[in-house]
Amino acid sequence: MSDKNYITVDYHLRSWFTTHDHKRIAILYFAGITLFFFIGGAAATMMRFELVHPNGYFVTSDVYNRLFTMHGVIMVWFFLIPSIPTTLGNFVVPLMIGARDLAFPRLNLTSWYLFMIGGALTLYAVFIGGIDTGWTFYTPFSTLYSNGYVVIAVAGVFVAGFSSILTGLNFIVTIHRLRAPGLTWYRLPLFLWSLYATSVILVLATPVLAMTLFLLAIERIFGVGIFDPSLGGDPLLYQHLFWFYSHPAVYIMILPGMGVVSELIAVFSRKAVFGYKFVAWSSMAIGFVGFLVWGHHMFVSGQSVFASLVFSFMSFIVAVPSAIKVFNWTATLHKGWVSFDAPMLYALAFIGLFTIGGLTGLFLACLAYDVYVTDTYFVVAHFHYIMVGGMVTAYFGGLHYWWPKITGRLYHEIWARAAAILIFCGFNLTFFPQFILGALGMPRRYHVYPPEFQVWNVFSSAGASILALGYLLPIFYLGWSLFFGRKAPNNPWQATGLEWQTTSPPPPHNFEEPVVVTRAPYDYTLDAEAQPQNA
Amino acid sequence: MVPGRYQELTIEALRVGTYHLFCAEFCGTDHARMGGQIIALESRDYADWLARQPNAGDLASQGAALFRALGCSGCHGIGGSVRAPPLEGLYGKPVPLSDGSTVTADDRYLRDSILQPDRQIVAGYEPKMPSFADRVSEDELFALIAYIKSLANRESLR
Amino acid sequence: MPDARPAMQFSDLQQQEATARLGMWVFLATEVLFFGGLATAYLAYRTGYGDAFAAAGRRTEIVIGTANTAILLTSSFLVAWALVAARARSRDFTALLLALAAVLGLIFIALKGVEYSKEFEEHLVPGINFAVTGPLAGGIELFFVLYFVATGVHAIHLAIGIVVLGVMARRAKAGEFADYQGPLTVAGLYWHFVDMIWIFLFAFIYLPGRSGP
Amino acid sequence: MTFVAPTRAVLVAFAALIVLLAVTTALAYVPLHGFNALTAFTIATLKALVVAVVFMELREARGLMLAVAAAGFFWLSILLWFVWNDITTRTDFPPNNKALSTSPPAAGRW
Repeated sequence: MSDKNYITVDYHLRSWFTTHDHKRIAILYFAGITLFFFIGGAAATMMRFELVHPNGYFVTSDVYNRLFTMHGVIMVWFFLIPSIPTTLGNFVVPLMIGARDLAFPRLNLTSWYLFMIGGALTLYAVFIGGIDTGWTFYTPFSTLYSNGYVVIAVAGVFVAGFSSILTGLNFIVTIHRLRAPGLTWYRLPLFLWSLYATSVILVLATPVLAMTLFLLAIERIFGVGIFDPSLGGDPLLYQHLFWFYSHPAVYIMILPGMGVVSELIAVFSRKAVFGYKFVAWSSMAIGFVGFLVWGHHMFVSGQSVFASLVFSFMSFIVAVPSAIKVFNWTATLHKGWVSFDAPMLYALAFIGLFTIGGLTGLFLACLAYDVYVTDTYFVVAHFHYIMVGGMVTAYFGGLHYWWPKITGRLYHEIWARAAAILIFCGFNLTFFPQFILGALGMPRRYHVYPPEFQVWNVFSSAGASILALGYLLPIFYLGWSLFFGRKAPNNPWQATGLEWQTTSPPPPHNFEEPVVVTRAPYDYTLDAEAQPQNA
Repeated sequence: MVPGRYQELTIEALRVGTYHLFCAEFCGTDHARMGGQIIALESRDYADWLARQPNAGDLASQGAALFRALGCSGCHGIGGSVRAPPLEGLYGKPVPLSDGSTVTADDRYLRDSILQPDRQIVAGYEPKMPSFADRVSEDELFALIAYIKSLANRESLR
Repeated sequence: MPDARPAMQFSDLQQQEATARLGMWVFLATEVLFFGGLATAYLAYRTGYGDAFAAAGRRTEIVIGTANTAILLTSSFLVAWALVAARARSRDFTALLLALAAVLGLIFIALKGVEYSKEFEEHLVPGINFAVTGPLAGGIELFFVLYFVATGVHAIHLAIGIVVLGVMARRAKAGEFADYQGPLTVAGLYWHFVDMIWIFLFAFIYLPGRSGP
Repeated sequence: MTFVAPTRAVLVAFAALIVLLAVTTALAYVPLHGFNALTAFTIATLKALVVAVVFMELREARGLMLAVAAAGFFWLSILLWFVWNDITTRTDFPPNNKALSTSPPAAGRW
């Protein structure tokens, strides 16, 4: 066996773009989503800048509409949905189950190319004139009236959707078929349970979105009335089909984050996760019940009151498994030996922010209150607490946690903690005022607003600049660590997962010896050494 | 929030002051400028304000004036030169159309018939009416519809 | 004859075959949901515009539709048969059956083309030359929009399937499936699924309204 | 070339499919008082089951394969069920132009 790892095995650029190695594909994805994250972030920055002034001072309505659409489309489909599964997931799934690669390595590379083609199409639509529909592409506005490049953008999302489907398929099959001997379901790390649930949603919800967007494009191109009420179509049908994907998509975004946090909490409090089976099955429950609640996006759309009642009820139910997770994480911390390394700071931030986001979600599940705050900043704040406060925070936590494994280098701990704290403070300053704004009645997608809302908007924009700084910092210290960081040991956190039992960075086929698993994950004790899963 | 559907909402202002109206669903370029306000006044102030308004009278009587000014009465009125469907007792009733179907004469139907008269032709009539899409403003349209509504309980005089 | 050896991530061929089959089934589940979006639209509008959909169903070409259904069912049968033949290590016969199935697929597409041109002449293509009038026109147009989208998407799937069957026929002739029929099994699953979709489309498109006036 | 006979199951399944096709086409022309659609969909489902069970070899499959095969249809039924819930309890479905259909949109009618 050569002593080369997956990075040093071949330096040619071509070897990267034709690779079948899941670890290299993860790096390719990482490059892609980082690019999209900062493009989407730039749009957000410009929006927050515009909102400092109530009169719509800096940009025209057309430009503003394009900004928030671009922010939404790029962040949802090209950052949040692929982020954890395709980067951290791609990297660690085979490692965690002791496999040499995913079940379908070529398919994995294909899905990266599809993702980039989809992203390129969407960016193309943005650069030749933009889209002004909002990320939801609601008909009949998107098909009849919009003066943006809807079809191209929709085509981009359509293509990227197939990338999601293939990734989900790959994970499901891999977790079923390629587990190392001895790795039973209840010995799987919780990250894999959450990715499995995520993959189920990716595979079963995304195709509906694909067909819906296809119909939308047909309607716009040929002027036929699939969703156009004046031609007998039903715009609410579009919304049903769209949210049948897009609500579960929220769980595509948050479930992997929950999985990462489960790992981090266990490692950094040196304890097994409290109620392992509950946490595992709550992922599956969220994945399933998440399919039954989409109508809560349509309470004021004109859907029948009966349907609204059912959807409202189901939306309360879906809070239960999320709450189980939060309680179990907190219980894990209890009497643990908690250390506050940077990944743990992110994990703790996740728990707090996700709880706020989740609880305000219950407000929105109430029919009566939802009618009042629909399409206000209350909703905007709520889902940013889940998506940014939850998902992006977990992503950063996971990125720091697995960074030594991925790159073989250690980052600078003090800088990393500073960035984590900066992000936490900046985030709250940005989005908490938006709850207040929403409760006062400020509608979303408005860049001209009554002057009495200005003070909260200024707070929010100030917070956004701190947040932006927090997100820029890692570029520098993580980039620095790539070249000058100390060499990482194989298992810097003394963690039990299989991914830590191989070298950092891992060899091309992950393990030099076949792996046999002998124990459950998280075999930590406060006084003794942690027991790796294959020891 | 479906195009072509009408919603009615009543509010009871508990406090004097200005209430904002916002567009609740993203609707196009100037979505952010699509707003309005309701100003709640004490009844004494309201009476003052009303007295200062030049075109006093309720919406229906404004509509009646428009109905004559725009020439609608020439055809739809009594003894008109052109035969057009009578509007008395129309509102809320079923209307047979020339293609064999039936619609209910609700707000949307009245509005559509003023703006796009040749889309739904009443059975037994010629499609002669011109479109008023460019000739009446949104406010005037409300007035006209209010006038036609006010005829709901009247017998046709023909 | 190339030796059948498992890919690097699998420990044996049996594991590889089971994995490939599971992968295809998961993919087919996504396809169910993909066509499911259309089915939802169809069933919603059929609920709303029952009479129009019946009238529209009567205007479809039931002779071609029924013939095409029989053709696809036969081709599916041939593919299932081919798998039996491959397991019996009969390479030429396997290749013949697969080639026949692919040819039936081509005939299906040719007949579909005839059907489309007839509909074009009858001015039934929404967005291009739709010219039906009367009180049911709107509903009939919706039916034909969904008809063209559904049959078009199905035809794309079928075209992919024909190419796959052609490749499989060649590989069968080269004797690649003597010890390991994984790829053939998976290709067969896909072909049967495309057939299954058509079974539903047949009931959705050609049968409504036949008992009416 | 060596001829290999198809297995009995494959042959029987094929025959059953052709018979079912003939039956469903014939039944479509018989007025069944609103049950035509139900009949057509039931027979289509039967045919799909034959294809899945015999041609796609589900009869030899165990738990996981069966679950995956059923999952797509189960999730589709969720979508259909909730959309159905909405459109049959909404007052204005189908939207706008009643002129498009001579019959009022009655709930529970195909």
